[in-house]
Amino acid sequence: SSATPRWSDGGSPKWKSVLKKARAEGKLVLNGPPELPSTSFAKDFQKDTGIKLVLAAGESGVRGAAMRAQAKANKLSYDLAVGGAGELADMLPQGLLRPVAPQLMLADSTNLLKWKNHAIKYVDSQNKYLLQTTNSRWPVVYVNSSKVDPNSIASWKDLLNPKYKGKIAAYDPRAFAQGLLAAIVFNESFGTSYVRTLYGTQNITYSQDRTQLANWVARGTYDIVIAATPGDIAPFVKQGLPVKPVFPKDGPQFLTGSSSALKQPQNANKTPGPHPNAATVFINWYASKNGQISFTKAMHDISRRLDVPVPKDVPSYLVPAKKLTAIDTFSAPIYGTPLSNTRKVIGQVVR
Amino acid sequence: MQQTSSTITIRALTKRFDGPDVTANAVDDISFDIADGTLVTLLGASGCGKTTTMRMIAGLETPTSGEISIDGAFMYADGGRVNVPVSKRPIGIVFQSYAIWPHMSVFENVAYPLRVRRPRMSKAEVRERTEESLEAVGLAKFSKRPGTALSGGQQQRAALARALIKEPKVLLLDEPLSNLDAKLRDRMREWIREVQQRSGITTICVTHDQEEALGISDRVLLMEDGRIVDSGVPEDIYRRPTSKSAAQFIGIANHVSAVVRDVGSVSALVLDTEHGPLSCSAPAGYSTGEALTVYLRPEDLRLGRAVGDDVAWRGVVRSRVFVGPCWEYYVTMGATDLRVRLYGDAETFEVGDAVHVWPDGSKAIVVRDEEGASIETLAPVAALDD
Amino acid sequence: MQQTSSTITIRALTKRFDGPDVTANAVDDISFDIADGTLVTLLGASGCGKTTTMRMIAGLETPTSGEISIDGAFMYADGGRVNVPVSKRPIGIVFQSYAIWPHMSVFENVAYPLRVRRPRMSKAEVRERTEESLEAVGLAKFSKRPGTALSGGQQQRAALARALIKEPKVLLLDEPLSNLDAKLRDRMREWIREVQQRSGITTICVTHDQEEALGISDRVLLMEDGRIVDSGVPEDIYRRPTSKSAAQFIGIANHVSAVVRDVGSVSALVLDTEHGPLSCSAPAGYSTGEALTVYLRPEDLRLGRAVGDDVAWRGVVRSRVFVGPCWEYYVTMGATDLRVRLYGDAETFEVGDAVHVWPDGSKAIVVRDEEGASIETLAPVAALDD
Amino acid sequence: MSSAAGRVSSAWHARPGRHTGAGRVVWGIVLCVVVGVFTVLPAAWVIINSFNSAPPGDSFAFSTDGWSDIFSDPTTVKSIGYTFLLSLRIPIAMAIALAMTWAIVRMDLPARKFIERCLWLAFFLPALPVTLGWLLLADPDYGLINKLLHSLPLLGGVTLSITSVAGIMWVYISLTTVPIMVILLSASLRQIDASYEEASEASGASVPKTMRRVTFRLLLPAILTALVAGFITSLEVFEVEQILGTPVGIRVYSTQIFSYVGSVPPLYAQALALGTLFFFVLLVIAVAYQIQVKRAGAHATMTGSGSRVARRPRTRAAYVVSGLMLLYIAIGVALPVIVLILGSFSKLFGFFFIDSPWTTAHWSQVLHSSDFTTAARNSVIVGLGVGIVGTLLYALLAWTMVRTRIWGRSLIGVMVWLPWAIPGVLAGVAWLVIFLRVPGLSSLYGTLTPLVIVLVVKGLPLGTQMLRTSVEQVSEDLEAAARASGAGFARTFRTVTLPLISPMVVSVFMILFMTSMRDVSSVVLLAPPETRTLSLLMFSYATSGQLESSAVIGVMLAVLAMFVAGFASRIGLRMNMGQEA
Ligand SMILES: Nc1ncnc2c1ncn2[C@@H]1O[C@H](COP(=O)(O)OP(=O)(O)OP(=O)(O)O)[C@@H](O)[C@H]1O
Ligand SMILES: Nc1ncnc2c1ncn2[C@@H]1O[C@H](COP(=O)(O)OP(=O)(O)OP(=O)(O)O)[C@@H](O)[C@H]1O
Ligand SMILES: [Mg+2]
Ligand SMILES: [Mg+2]
Repeated sequence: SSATPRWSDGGSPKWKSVLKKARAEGKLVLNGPPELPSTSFAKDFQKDTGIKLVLAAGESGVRGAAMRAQAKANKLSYDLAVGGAGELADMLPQGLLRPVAPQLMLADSTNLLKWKNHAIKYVDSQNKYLLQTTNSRWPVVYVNSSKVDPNSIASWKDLLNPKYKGKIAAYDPRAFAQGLLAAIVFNESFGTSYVRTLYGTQNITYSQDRTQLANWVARGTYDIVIAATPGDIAPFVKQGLPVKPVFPKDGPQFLTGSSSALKQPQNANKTPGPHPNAATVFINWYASKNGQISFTKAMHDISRRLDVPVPKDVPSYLVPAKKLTAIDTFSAPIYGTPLSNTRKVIGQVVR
Repeated sequence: MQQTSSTITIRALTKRFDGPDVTANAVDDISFDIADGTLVTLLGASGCGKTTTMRMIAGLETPTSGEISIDGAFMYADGGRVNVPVSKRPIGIVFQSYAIWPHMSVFENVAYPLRVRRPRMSKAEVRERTEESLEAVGLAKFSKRPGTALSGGQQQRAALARALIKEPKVLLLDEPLSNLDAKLRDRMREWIREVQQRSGITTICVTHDQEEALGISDRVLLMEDGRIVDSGVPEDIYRRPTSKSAAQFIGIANHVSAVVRDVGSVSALVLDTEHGPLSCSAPAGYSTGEALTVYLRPEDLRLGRAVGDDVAWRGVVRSRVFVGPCWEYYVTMGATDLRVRLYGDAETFEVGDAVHVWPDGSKAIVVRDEEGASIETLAPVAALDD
Repeated sequence: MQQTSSTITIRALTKRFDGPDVTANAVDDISFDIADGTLVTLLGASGCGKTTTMRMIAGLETPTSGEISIDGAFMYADGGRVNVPVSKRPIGIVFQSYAIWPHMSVFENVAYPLRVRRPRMSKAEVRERTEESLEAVGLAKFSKRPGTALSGGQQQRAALARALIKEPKVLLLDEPLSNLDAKLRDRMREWIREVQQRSGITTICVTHDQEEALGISDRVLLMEDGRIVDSGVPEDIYRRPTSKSAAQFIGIANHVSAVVRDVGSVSALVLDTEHGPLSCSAPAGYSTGEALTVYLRPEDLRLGRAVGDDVAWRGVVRSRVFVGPCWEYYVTMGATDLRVRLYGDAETFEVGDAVHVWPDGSKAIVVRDEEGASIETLAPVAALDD
Repeated sequence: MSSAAGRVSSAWHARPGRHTGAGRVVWGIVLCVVVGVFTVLPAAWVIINSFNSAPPGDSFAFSTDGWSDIFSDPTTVKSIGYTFLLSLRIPIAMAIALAMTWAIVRMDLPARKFIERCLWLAFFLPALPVTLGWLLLADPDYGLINKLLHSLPLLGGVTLSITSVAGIMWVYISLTTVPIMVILLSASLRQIDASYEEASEASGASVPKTMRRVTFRLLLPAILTALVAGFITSLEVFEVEQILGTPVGIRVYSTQIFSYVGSVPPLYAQALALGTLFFFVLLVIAVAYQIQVKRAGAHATMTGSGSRVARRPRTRAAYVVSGLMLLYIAIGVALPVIVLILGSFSKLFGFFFIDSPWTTAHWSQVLHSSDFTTAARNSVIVGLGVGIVGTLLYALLAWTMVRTRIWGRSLIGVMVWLPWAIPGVLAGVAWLVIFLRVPGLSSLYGTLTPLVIVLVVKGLPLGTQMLRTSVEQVSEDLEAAARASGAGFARTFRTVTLPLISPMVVSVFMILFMTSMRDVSSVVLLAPPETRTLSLLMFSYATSGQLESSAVIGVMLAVLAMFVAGFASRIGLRMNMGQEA
């Protein structure tokens, strides 16, 4: 409530009035990934805006279900959500999201030059609902290097080698999460027969527990894991355990927005959550340099903003290589036919 | 209610339990009144329905039918449409199973009725009265023990103290002294009497101890198989039971079949009994040749050395038992035994001695042989109030 | 073991409970022997340690110290190093709280000891013997009822049947007849006696009923405050108690202070009592001027109309109670009351009558005033076997 | 003396109007409706929506896809098989629990208190880190125990595999099933007058025979309740299977439901169809239970005449038994506790052999985080609130079922189980929809009330049934004596009934306290979004890969619970001085 903080220098009068109203609202409820509460993310936001950020962390699936049900009953208690792009498949078509893009109003946030490829990226095809602020190369496959030489997997086809039968674990592709994304990518890039062979004949063990997957590969319970989360692998690598990503040369690289997609739910009657002005402020802060520094630090991710440095502990292999063909898993088309095709195959082979 | 002076009025009270092997009503259509401030004893064989009657009066058992009123107000009537809850009935009760609370100390057990009383009683007064009570039952030195870390008799006394402490309008005592020794029993009996008379409590007491029943009560109700078969002041019941079972229950161990030989004047009878002749007094109305039974108390027979005498009955001492104030002899008289008690300085006999038995005709109780008649003639409502 | 003929040998048995307000040992260093096949009664005031003693013999309570052996084999000794489990002790027990199992029928309750017996008993035999037992205690018609759907006295009889059915070597009866009426009590007593003698069972019985204690037992042990203060055959105990408390407990309600006026021949004393003169017999060794207490039973006093007579004591009838075979009078003699029982045809008196009291000097019990001495002289081991 | 001890007597609680025909029916219907709203409603929602292809909240679209899908899915059938196979742990645990309970209550065991405390502690331990701990100890490849076994000369060939049916059973048995059964059964056994057993032994029955024919028969209502409760929860849980069973292909029925719900969009129809199957299994069990309980009969085992809970003297057997139990505790409780504590101090949970594995960083991070104190406070508030309110309500309901003769008591007896008829995940969603949609209830949404209501309802089955068996054990005369002393219903209930059943009251309270503190999904769904509890924190740490911090909170939770347990049992003891300290 003192002087206007530096990050929002040069805000319009409209911004100022929004900020004022937002401060009157006092707080903001964000449905975010479970990592955030134990970081300084909320504190950073409050320092910059004077608004309290309530992080409603917990089982993200359950939170999501709660958020959807509340919205349908016009009893939304969340203002914003940050995470994956699953809403593309349900809340967006159901009209339960409100556009984020029009609410970006600070010069700094909207300055396209500050963003990678000189574009602010939205996941949805209308370019306004799901704001994606980070981008990284996704190592779909990690191996335990004391069991498997990372270099021995030069081709994606190597995963089909019968010697890995029973030695692969994967994030459950039946759940709507990174496991399914990986399957979609496989299906799109290498065709249905690849997916059928990999998931149908390699005796893969599935889990929906991220920690468990990381643990498995670190211990060598399984030699190979598919669709683990880099953030979960990092601590093991840091302690010197032999976990290595593999990037076979014969396919595209996979890009991901991790958990950076920001979206604003709204009630079925089109009213927003309880703190709409604070939400606007957060959207702008999130897209600002300060916001991105804070977020990428908290999530060990790589921002799409060019003026935000890559956090020190982020492994270099996550930085997308410049000139490789890539499939962006954070794009609307993926959630259309590719999704339903893959599900069908997965539904047939994974039991 | 016909009698407003009576505290407890029972009408046609019946209780039937459900369950296997239940063939009769536990309490069967009983009616009686108890006058204000009196102590009435329920006497009767084990399982005759005493406890059930008391529990119905207390409201702990729901009657199958009948009416109960206390002090002119219905407690139970109309098949349950009137049914005053236990806590609202003006009663105190000692359970046959003492129902001492194991989670409270002896003191707390006894103080409880005072503590729940409305209007509140001051702490100091509760303490004082409880201590007084504990003193009276001889438990003062155990007051801090858990209620169940007491001997049987001590628990019974605690239960008694608890029932008496609030000086209720009606006191129900179910064998309150059964586990106490003679000395304590005397003391407790006196205490009950004292509290009862001081506060004019109407009391119903169940006991198996005849001496107690006779010594303590204003009236005695004799029950049998769920019914009331006799009632009266103690001495009457003892001296003039009106039925065979009453006679037997009241401790008259000897019965002798007889035929009237001669009807004398002033209702004196001369009988031929199975053991020998007997002259006795009896109500008028007997005629020569009639068959009857003579009841004789053990203490109304005397023994003598068998020497020729045609009036005395002859027998042989089969066994004898020392029971304190007297010796009890079992004298074999042909097929049956007679039981004889000799008090005081009477000569003693040895097993095997041939003896004469001298019945005291004036104390003999004569009952006609169509047994049960005397029960029938009992009025359905036995008004007991003075 | 010194005496091999005795079934039960108790040595220096002591039990102390823990807990608040415990100031003394519940059982305090008692020792006794009980001969094979005899029935011994434990008599004593409420809370004196009878139940505790029985429970220790049964193995249900662990002694604080002491030894117990049955039939020459240690049941408990060496501070617990020898401690035969309850189920291995050859006992049957009736609990003061009957402990009838609520989940079994009356039949199952009684049949239980036979059913758990090894070697197995045939079903038919179990049935037959159980039915016999139920018949004996008068519960045959309730055999299918749940064990607790019985009246108090019926439960007590079931407990008795259960304890007796396996005809154990040692039978422990804790007030087995307290809730039964006189008639049933007689019948049960006879039955116990019969089974006991038929199978030579050694029995310890606790009772508060003096008449029962005297009538049924071969020996009586008198307990007080956890100790055994007297023992002997019933008549001895009754007629010649050896201590003040024994005298009081045995129902001798009257005690009179006196001074020896004259020592006659053949241990006859002439006393000056607080109420008047008294001649009585007493053990030798008293000297003139000695202070002592005279105990007099109510039935050893007689009453007469007060007419000038210097030997008789004078008093006034304060109250009287009818107790069946006799009237009990409370006669005020200055500061204290005397209790007098008049049996038989004695003249009756009314409250307020001035009376003479005639003590029967030959029955008076004389105890020296340094009280407790007589307890000290009791041998620590009171050998009771015949 | 205790003639009327345990007299099977008719109701004396004859309040006017309540006892008579009409009153009984009216009160019965009122109570049935109240209980029904909170038990039948969610169950009905589940059944109806198993035929709904639209997501919850949308308008109903009839379809049988859910049902046909689950039956065409072979894994479902297999998972049902595994579920029932794993539920065999319940009778096994019951046998162990009965033996332990008897020894704890009836023997003068050395270290008996310690053993009891450890069982409580086991129940308070968080499942996730402990299960991972077991993995460290007994994984067939890298488990420490196996390494040890392999290094021993004679046992070289033996491998203990925790990732097996037996391993999963062991974790459940040692962690929850046995402790909870001992906690409940010992409360019940403490209310059985020792004289019944004494009478049996004096009749010549050996101790085991006495247990079988008397003790356990009198304990039967409690045993039945614990069995049924154990069985139903065994169908519902899956955390341990998830961790230990996944690598070896052991999937249970509730994992299946979980993954249906976890899909996007969630496959509710399929999940609910499975849930409905579960519901019918439970309904059959509940009805069978009700019939059995009726047949077993209610026995007042705590009478008004010198109920003593006598302990057997301390013989050599006591030391042996105590030794065995301490061994069990060392393996089943101490080992996991040690792993948990080590885990909280390690840089990487479960990797104790890396260079410099130890750190206190997680402790300082957790304890200094601003969330921690708020979360601890919230947890305690929710735990105490639900614990106290719930226990009281269950006790009242239990009392009503036992002591009054209102209409529909059997119906209530069955309905009371229903909150467990729906697997947790589904129940949460059902409640969410109910609280968002049902007029009247919806105004409560956004406060803590729905959470409290749901947690109280969740505890209803176990709490009510166990307290019911407890009330049955108390002889009516003990309450009657209070009524006859002039105490009204409330006073009698407070000063006599509750203290007499205080061991069970304390047990039920603690179980409720702990399950409420532990709850995650109801908090997420029903509490305001800013509500933080320790479990939620623990869960967040765990799902974001910070197992060490989650272990820190696990330790704190257990410490907190032990503290509350100590406090609760002290209060219980103060209420009931007859109970030994
Ligand atoms: N659990 C206990 N804790 C403390 N003291 C006890 C306990 N049980 C009994 N006592 C005390 O021990 C003494 C002896 O008790 P016991 O039950 O043996 O008496 P008793 O002779 O059988 O009496 P009664 O005739 O009243 O049954 C009593 O004073 C009693 O108060
Ligand atoms: N719950 C019950 N179910 C069936 N019958 C019962 C039940 N309770 C008592 N009875 C029966 O009712 C009758 C009366 O029982 P009650 O307890 O009133 O007897 P009582 O006169 O008190 O006997 P006691 O002197 O032995 O205590 C008995 O025959 C008894 O068997
Ligand atoms: Mg009775
Ligand atoms: Mg006793």
